[in-house]
Amino acid sequence: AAQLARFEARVADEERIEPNDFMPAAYRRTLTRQISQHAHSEIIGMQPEGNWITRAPSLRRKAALLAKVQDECGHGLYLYAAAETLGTSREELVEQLLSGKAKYSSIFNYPTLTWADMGAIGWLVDGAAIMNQIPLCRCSYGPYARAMIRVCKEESFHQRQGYEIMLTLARGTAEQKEMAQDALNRWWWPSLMMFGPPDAASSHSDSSMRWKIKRFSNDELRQKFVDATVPQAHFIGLTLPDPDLTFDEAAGHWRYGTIDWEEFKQVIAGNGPCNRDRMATRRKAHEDGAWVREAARAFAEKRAAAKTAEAA
Amino acid sequence: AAQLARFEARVADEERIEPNDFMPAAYRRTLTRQISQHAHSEIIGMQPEGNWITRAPSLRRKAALLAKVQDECGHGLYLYAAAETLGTSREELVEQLLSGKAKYSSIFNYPTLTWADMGAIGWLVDGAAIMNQIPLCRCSYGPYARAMIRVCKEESFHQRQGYEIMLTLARGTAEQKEMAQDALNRWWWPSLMMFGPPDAASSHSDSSMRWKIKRFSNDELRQKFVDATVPQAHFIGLTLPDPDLTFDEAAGHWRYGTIDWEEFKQVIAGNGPCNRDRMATRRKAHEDGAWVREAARAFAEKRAAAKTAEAA
Amino acid sequence: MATTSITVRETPLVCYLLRRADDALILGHRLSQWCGHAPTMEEEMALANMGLDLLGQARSLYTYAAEVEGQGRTEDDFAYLRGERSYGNLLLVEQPNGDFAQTMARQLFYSAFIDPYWRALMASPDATLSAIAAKAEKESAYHVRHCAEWLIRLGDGTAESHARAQAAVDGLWAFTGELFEVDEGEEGLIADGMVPDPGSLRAVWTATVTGVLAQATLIVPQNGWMQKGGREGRHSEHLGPLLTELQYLQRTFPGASW
Amino acid sequence: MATTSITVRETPLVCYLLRRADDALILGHRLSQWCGHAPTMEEEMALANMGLDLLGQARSLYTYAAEVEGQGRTEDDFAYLRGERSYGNLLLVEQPNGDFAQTMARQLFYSAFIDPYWRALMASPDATLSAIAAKAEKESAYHVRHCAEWLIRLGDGTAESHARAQAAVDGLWAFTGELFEVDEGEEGLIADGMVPDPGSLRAVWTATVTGVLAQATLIVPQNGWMQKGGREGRHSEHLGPLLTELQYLQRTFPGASW
Repeated sequence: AAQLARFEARVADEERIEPNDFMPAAYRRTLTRQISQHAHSEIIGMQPEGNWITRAPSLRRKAALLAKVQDECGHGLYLYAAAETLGTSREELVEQLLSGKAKYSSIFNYPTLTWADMGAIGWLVDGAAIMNQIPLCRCSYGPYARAMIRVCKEESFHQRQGYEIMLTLARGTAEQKEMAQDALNRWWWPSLMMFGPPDAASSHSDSSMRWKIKRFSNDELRQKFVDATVPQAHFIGLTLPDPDLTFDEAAGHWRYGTIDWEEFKQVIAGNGPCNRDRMATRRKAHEDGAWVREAARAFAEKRAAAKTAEAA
Repeated sequence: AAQLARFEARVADEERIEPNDFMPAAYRRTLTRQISQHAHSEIIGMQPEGNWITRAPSLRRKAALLAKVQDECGHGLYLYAAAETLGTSREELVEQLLSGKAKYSSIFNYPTLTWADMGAIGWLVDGAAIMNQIPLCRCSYGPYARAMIRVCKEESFHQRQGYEIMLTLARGTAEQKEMAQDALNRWWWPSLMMFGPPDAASSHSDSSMRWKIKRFSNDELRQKFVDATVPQAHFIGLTLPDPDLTFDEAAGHWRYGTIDWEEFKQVIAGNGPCNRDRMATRRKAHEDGAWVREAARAFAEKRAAAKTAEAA
Repeated sequence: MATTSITVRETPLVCYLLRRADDALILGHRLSQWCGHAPTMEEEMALANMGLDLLGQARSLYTYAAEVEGQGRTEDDFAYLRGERSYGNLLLVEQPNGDFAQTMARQLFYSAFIDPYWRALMASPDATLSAIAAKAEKESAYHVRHCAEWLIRLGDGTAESHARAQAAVDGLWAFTGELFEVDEGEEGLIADGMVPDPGSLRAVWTATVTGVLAQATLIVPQNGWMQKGGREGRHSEHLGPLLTELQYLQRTFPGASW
Repeated sequence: MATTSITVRETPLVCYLLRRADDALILGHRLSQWCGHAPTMEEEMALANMGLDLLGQARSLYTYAAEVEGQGRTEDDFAYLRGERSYGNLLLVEQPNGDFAQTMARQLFYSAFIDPYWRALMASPDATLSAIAAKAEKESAYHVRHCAEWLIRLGDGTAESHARAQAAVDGLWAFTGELFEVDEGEEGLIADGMVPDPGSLRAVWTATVTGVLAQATLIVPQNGWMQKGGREGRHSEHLGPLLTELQYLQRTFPGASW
């Protein structure tokens, strides 16, 4: 009880909790779930963009896209490492993903249909991710906070890159502009859903707030995102697919229309356009690689045994 | 001995030998080898053209190409059936192909690099095949002769279709014409090799001639092919890739340059550009289909057992 | 020149024809991908046959669409010069071939719908449509039979084939709802008596499919969630690469004749 | 407009640059196809790294080729607007990824050649070439190490990995002879001291490769027959589909900026 009180006090004082410090079981559980979900999202998130690497329209874009997807894998690596400091191994976490027990961000269950989707994902999806993640750079759990600082830096580079793709298309031929508008139309609402259910319906938030894992409510973050993004769209001459969107002069906020939470629920439930394909692809990669991982293990054991024999 | 004499007499009289008739073991062996090689060639020959079905440049060409490749499979089926009448099962023959024991026409070890190759294969490869096969329509072995009649009819349709593709390209844009010329350059010499080694170096021919399996020598057939094809090339404005090609007015023949028999030998020996790929593709299709064939067998047995039980 | 694509002059009938044509083309293309890879030589022939039937149907429908559109287009313009977002085929038909069980299940689901559909379309007052339907119906009747026989064999074959067949049915089930969807334009054509209402064929489809699955000892999936989007050009990630291959030559040599 | 392709103004140096660039682009593209499918996350990173190195090398070489050609072309014109018969890459680099062993063997065979080659090219009197080589050499040295380590692990790992590694080595061996081939144009450049003679690197290559294979407990293939044709644009059937995917957008929207 004294430990718990000290923990709560440290968190309240904005001190960082480190792996060997005492922490309540629920804190550990919440963080493990959140960090690993985040890691899974990075790994599954490689697929929609990976879909366009071989078809990228210029060498510069191809290299940038490959580098970006590689960064996502890197984020997955840091995040699994951060989650491991809480006592669950990467293997176990990956197993939870593959078995369907663990979730990943539902945005990655939408397909990438045109090149413009590479722009829209960078701009909107990475943009929304950053909104969510910037406060996490001050998360009470040290390893997560530090991973987030690095991730955010890279994500914001990706976000600018994505916006620049959209800008190029919007200023390109009529067909390119149409492609950009179409991508915005398809990705806008799912991006807003990335912040999670409306505050009224959200669970977990109370203790996450107290523990300084979360610092803003879903709706607060969503509003920040909308306020930041709408002018960017207007700047490049694109229209948001929301007839109810209006600027609230008094509050200084863009007010958006009703989000289709039924769609969100269905995607979470596994009925998004790509849920099946994403999991199938991930599982296949894992299974196809099994013999390689096994070979590496066998080789390492052989060498270790040889070393021991030599030493004896 | 009396049987043998009667057999030889029947063959000399241009009578057809049928499956239940007496035939010398060597005759059976030679025919089984030749017919099954021919069947294997049809099956492997599906691959080079199959390579362009999904990329055919118009719906009409796509349908015609798919139908053509399907015809080749059909030829394979007739020919395996003809070979089976000599006492070797299709399974066994296919096994000989997959194990590498049996050969197939080495022309199919060249790659199809552009759409024009669909024209060149139809025109030259099917053209050469027809030259080889027309005399086989009078082969002493009945089932083979009858299969050949049907095959030749379809092949000659394919040959005209191929020539028409070349004609269209040759009369098309500069790039299309270049594509046609390039295909002719690559397929011309391998087509001449399809008739087999020069007579001086050819084996098997003596008894095959006497038994009316073969009626013309390799060089005779090759000359017929050259004489028929050169004017066709000239007609559509293409050049044969043979600086030594000249018309021998006295003999009425087109005299061609020296064939690179070393290349032929290497392709036969497994060193052609595509030997490995062709066999790997064939084997993979066979292995991938194993569970389907097994299911069909299991199902048939179940149903047969059910029928027997019902009858009892 | 900024594009090699065409812009279609859309009317309800043109859109309708293109969608049905796209279904046939994409499914025919998928079947043609089997060429050289089928499990038996007999099946090699059968898959090519079905593919050729579908290509033929696509060509008739595109040709008629060109006539109705009246812009001097050809079948190839529609097939080769529209991008992924303009293709209106069902999500079902663009799904990858997968293993043989998946190809057979996909084909059965489609054919069990389109066969009675063509039969109903034969009554159209539009003579061209009616003629196309009459020809297609003979073909699709064979497709239903052929795929049903295989699905029964696979379902009631070995343990492996049963598992594969069930996985195929489960995986494709969510794409069957779209068979019965119509948009406003097509509703108009239905109201005018030009074309049948797909919704009216649901019972027949269900009877055919559940009958086959029962004989195949396979379970009818219970998950009722259905995917859609194909008709509006919101496809899966499987269509883009298919069109890339299909269209490459026409895109590379714009305006050439082949 | 009859084509979206370009016609290159060929000189020995332009041809030389394009071939080396094509090698890097095609191999880089192959590596990029692994993205999302690698056997471990660490290897996911490594494969992407190597792919990016190669793409970068390709871009430098194409850019220099454009400068030398002097027709106002860009790197993308060369990559996206030449057909299969104009691509001069080695057959080795266009071979499919296959399993991980095949990718590693292909990469080792290439890197064990190109690493000493870049080193030798650093001595070129052409400052641009020399600078490109200096940068590339650092990268290829890592590729050799990385692939060697993996091939040793796989060869000396489990029975399955050993068999796969040996099959990979056997299957790709026939494509290694082309590494040392040169044509007349390149012979001229060699004679002028502009570029190194690939033939002079055969001993180094053999030493590297046989050393790795020995540590990997793998057998050096004895079949001496070597495939060639890539440098003259006579490719395997694997390159066409790769380019189809690579070039689709540029072919579909000629002249657009991305």
